[in-house]
Amino acid sequence: MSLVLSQAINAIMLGCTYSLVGIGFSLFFGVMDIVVFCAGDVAIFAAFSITALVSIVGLYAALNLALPPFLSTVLIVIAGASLTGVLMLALYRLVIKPFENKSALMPLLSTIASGVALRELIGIFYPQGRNPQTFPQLLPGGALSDFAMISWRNLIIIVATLLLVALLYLFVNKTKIGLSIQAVSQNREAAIMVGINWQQVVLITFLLGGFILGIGGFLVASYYDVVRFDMGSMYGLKGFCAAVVGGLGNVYGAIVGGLLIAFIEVFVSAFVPGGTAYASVAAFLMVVLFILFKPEGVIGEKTIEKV
Amino acid sequence: MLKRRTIKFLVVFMLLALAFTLIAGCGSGSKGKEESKATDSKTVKVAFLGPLTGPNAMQGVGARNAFKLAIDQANASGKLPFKIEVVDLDDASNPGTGASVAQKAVADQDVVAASGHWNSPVAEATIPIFKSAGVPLVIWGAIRPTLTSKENYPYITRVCPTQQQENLPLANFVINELGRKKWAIISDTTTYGKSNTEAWKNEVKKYPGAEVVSIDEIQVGQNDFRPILSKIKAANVDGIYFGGVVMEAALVRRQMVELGMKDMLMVGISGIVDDKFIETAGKEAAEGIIATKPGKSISKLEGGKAFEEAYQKAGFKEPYGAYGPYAYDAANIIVEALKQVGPDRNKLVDAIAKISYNGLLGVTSFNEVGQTTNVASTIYVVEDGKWVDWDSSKYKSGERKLPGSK
Amino acid sequence: MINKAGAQLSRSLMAIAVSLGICLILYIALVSPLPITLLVLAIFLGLIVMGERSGGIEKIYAAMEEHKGEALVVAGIFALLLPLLVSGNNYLLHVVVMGGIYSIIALGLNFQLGSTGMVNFAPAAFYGTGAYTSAVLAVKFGISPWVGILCGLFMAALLGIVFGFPALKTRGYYLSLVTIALQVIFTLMIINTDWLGGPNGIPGIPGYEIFGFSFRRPLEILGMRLPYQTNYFYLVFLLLSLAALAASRLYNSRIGLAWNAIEQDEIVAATQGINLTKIKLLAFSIGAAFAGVAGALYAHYTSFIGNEDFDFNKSLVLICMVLLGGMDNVAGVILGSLLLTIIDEKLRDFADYRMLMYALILIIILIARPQGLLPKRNRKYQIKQDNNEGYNVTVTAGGK
Amino acid sequence: MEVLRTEALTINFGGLKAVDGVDFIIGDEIVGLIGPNGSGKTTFLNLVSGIYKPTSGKIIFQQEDITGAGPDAIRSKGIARTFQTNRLCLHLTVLDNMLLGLYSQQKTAWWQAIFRPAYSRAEIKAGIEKCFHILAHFNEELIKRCYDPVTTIPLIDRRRIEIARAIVGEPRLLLLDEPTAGLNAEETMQMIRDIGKIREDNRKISIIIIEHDMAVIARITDRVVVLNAGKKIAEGLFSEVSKDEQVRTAYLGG
Repeated sequence: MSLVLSQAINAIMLGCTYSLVGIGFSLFFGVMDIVVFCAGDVAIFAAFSITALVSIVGLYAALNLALPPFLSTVLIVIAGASLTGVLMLALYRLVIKPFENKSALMPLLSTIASGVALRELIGIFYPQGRNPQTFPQLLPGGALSDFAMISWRNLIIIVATLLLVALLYLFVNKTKIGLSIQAVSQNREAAIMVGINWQQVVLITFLLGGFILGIGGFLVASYYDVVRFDMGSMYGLKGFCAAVVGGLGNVYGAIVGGLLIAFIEVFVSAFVPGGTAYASVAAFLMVVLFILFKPEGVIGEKTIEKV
Repeated sequence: MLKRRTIKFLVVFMLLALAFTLIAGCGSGSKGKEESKATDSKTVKVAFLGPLTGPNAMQGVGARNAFKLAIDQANASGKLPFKIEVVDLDDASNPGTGASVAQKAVADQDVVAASGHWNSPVAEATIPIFKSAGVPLVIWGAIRPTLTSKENYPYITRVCPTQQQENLPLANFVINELGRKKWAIISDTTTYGKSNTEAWKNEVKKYPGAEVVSIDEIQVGQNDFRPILSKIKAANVDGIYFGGVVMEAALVRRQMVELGMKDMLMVGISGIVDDKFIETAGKEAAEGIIATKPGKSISKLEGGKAFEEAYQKAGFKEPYGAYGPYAYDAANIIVEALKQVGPDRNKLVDAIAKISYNGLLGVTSFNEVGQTTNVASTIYVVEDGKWVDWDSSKYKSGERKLPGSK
Repeated sequence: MINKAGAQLSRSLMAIAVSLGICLILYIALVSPLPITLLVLAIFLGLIVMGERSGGIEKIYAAMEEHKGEALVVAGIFALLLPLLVSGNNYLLHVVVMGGIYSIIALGLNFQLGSTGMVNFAPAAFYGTGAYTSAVLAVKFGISPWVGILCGLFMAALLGIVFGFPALKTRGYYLSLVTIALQVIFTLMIINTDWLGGPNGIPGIPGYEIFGFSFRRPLEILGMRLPYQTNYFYLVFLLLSLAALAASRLYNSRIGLAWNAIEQDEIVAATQGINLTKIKLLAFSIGAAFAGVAGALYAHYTSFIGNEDFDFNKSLVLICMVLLGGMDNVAGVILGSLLLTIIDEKLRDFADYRMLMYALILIIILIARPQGLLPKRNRKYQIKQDNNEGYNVTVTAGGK
Repeated sequence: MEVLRTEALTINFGGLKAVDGVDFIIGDEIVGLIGPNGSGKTTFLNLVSGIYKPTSGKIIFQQEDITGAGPDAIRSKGIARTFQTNRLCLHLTVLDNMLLGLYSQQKTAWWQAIFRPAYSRAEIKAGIEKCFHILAHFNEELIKRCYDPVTTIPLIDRRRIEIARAIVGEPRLLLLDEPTAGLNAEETMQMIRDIGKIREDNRKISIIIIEHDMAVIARITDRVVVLNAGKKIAEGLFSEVSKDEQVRTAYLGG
């Protein structure tokens, strides 16, 4: 029993990391109707920025002189995430905006290419960037209790994910800009007709999405203790799968999707003999089946195609 | 009717194109001639192939640096009648890419010898190319046993030991001397990992009472091993054998500690003997990890100190890694052969195959299939954040106890 | 009359000149160092753009369409002489052989991506299936590689039907994701299957042989000794020609039209009597069959295959080839594949920057010239209009 | 002679019955399908042409039960249609769009396309001639522009091409979904003439036409069927139906 429980905790942790990228995907898809495929790489970029801020610039140590460690961690994470927010804006301007109103394939390819470029830039310009980098321990590592091995760090990751989703919920449902985002994602033409500044909504979505991806990158790197320049591709792919399983465009579905994929992976590798090598196969197979037989996602509603 | 302008335009264009062809053709032609003239008196090229980008870049770049160091030293010594130039080519751990760069290397007539590869599949792909071009290839890091064989001799030689040669002493040590019998294997899905799994399973079988309880295969680049480790924890084994490379090994150890498995022994082979392992796993977590590495430890080798100092002095950013010394010796063997017979591919093939060279790792000579006969191995243990020779460690003397000791 | 004949002649000459020009550009791109290659390509692109601006390019296209035969003969002769032109440099020949192999796959991928608008991210899986089928048959069962080509073709076509199945139910991003997932699954399954050599790949694949002549031996003609790549070059060139012919005929048939109709509007296509299931699966399986042939060629050419040759990155590269050349344009797809293979090889000198430059080139192409080097052309049928009373349709061979 | 008959044809979208138990019959004639917006006219055409599968009921075409057949099979059996929103393949040429209409008539298989025997060459040749013949019927100008993509063609001609595409394959039954939508008065008149010509040329084509413009309906239909909220509420001559009380309330009172 305790084995199942501990595996479930592993799965929940993994699911949290997947769902944050999934949320990013869904946010962009909802507003822009495009898949920003470099989301995973953007998240990893944040992790590298934070690593650089801490271990090269020495910001953490400097902040620690004046502030409690918890606060300096928060500051650094916000700095890193803001950086990716800005990066996302730049990406929007450079590789997404030129393809507005064109074939959907083009922004897909251009974002895949920019993901590769981002990865390579890290690999080339970060000192020894092609080697895996140890991620600074900004979250306390000690065990909370011996039971089922919940560590402080894991707890923080889960709480942070929930908090982020709650904040996103409040932002989208309670603020004017958030409501505009919702309006645009439901019906762009109508939203523009009622006078919503579409361009502004898009910019804010990208800023926000980049910020969430940044925090996702931070959490995933903290969970793994390591960042690799090429981690973003697999991470992004799994995040995309999470978004699809949850229903593309549905921000909350992405969390369910992430957890589902994580559970499949963990349980296949833990309880199927020789299953470790097939964990990813099982996860992707599930995604394929989902798309084929329930493309609207776990909690989406089926829509009838209008002729 | 065509417009006059269009025709004129086309004619100009064709002339330009022709001119370009001529320039390009003559350019490469004359360049080729100059260089071949130069061969006699000045520059000889030696190719280095390895993963300089991609997931295994760490290994490849370290070995490249060590290789270059040896060549630079040879050039600086002034004992050669020509200068040696290193052509470093990236195989990106990809057989297709490897084959392509190997073609490129052998197409250049000035390249007289090559040393290459950390990945066995890449070596498999390039060996036929080097063989058919008659260029000797000294393998510095690929450890699949079948790479050196009767068919490939004398073109292909190898300075590093094979996987079988690596796993044998380790199994003997941990099972016989330490008495650990129940094993869980974690290894990656690369050739390296899979043949380690194979080799370790076979070694363990040889000892009565010893058994392998579980085998888990992971991907290189995977970061989360908690599901596997949770499972192994429940299975209550005497130790984990890790048949992969540095980064995954470090993460496995780190997550073992996180899951409360600090008191479980972990062993590995040369792929993890690297300071990066301790750095990433954390000094405390890494304590008491055992690994074997062929050859004697650098510090015990005669030229070890000098090598390390020279490497430091040359100002390479990256550590030389587990296979740096082999690449270093591979380079020196090629230099030695060049000294003996001069820059001629055919003569070099035989010279290298028959060489007996006393270098950093000791005396290297090749057996009838081109495999090095220099296979001394050393057991290492991590002690206070350093890889220490078992024989001189506090564990051997009994001052400290290994994880899981009763 | 004389004037008309003169115009005819000058158009024919122009077609020959342009064909020769493109061959020369490819040749220069192949033999020169990277800066010159890039310069030549920039000039080439500049010429096309200039031609499009001034409208002159339409005349060239028209001439090429009218005098396709002459243009192809010139290109064919050039290709036959290529091994001599590169004076037996085996590396350059290797690059061309790989370019030819990729061209065949890209032509197949074009059926899905270009003609039918189904984004398939798994062409490398089809390529791999062909390679593995042929290799396993040759290595484990000693079956002749010639038979292996057919088996590779068949197996790949079969996998094409399997991978094409999702295309019946989904479109757009969902289809992209399914094919990405299938591609990843394909790679993982190869790694996990020991019988297929797992991560070790399959070494020692025999080469082709014809009447006792091994393709792995240097070719000796007219007293010249050409490297063994020459044999493969001619083989690949022959198969590429056949593939291009088949692709162009399919494009100009009702099948090609049906593919285009599906790309534009599936419901309209269906109401015109097009069986979506059949025609979509056809695009996948014929495309996969092309890739399967290319895979078999590759396996017996390099003598080693491993999972890395057939992964997602390779699929991306193949998609880029189709995009760069111009979707749904046979000549464009081949040109794109050759150019990208050449550039890819040239960038090897900049090992660390290679992928970065590659990504940047792709983004720049997407932004600056999304239609590819040679944009898609409308189908043309040769129709003679005698007078106002009747339309006499003579030969019905399509344009391009 | 009966060409198409539906028996209690019904389709549910969730809880909504878009077409509800419609019995419909058409012989050698032009039948107008009228009714207020949302009354299920287009859905009815979608059912007949196979785009939607009926929830219950039967569709019988020339004594053959075609209920549940796919749109491609139905087209091959001889029912062609146009769309309300003028759906042509915009990036294909005029001629390609026309040839698409012949798709179900042509037999060249994929392997024949590759080897291209004389038979397939002749087929393409005959196909193009036929397309030109039909196009000439509507607008000679279109033949000269046959290699222009449809995007460059004015709307009235696009409507013509769509109808031409539908009849080039010699269907037994033609379904026209608001052929005059978006046309001005003069163009509407031209369109009416064009549709009239189809029947004059070939009495073997039956037509179901959806139309909002009652003038059009009055001029070209032999008979009308009125739908409201998915149900058939009246049928007969337009002059009679237009006096029907139920029809009036449906149109005016909603």
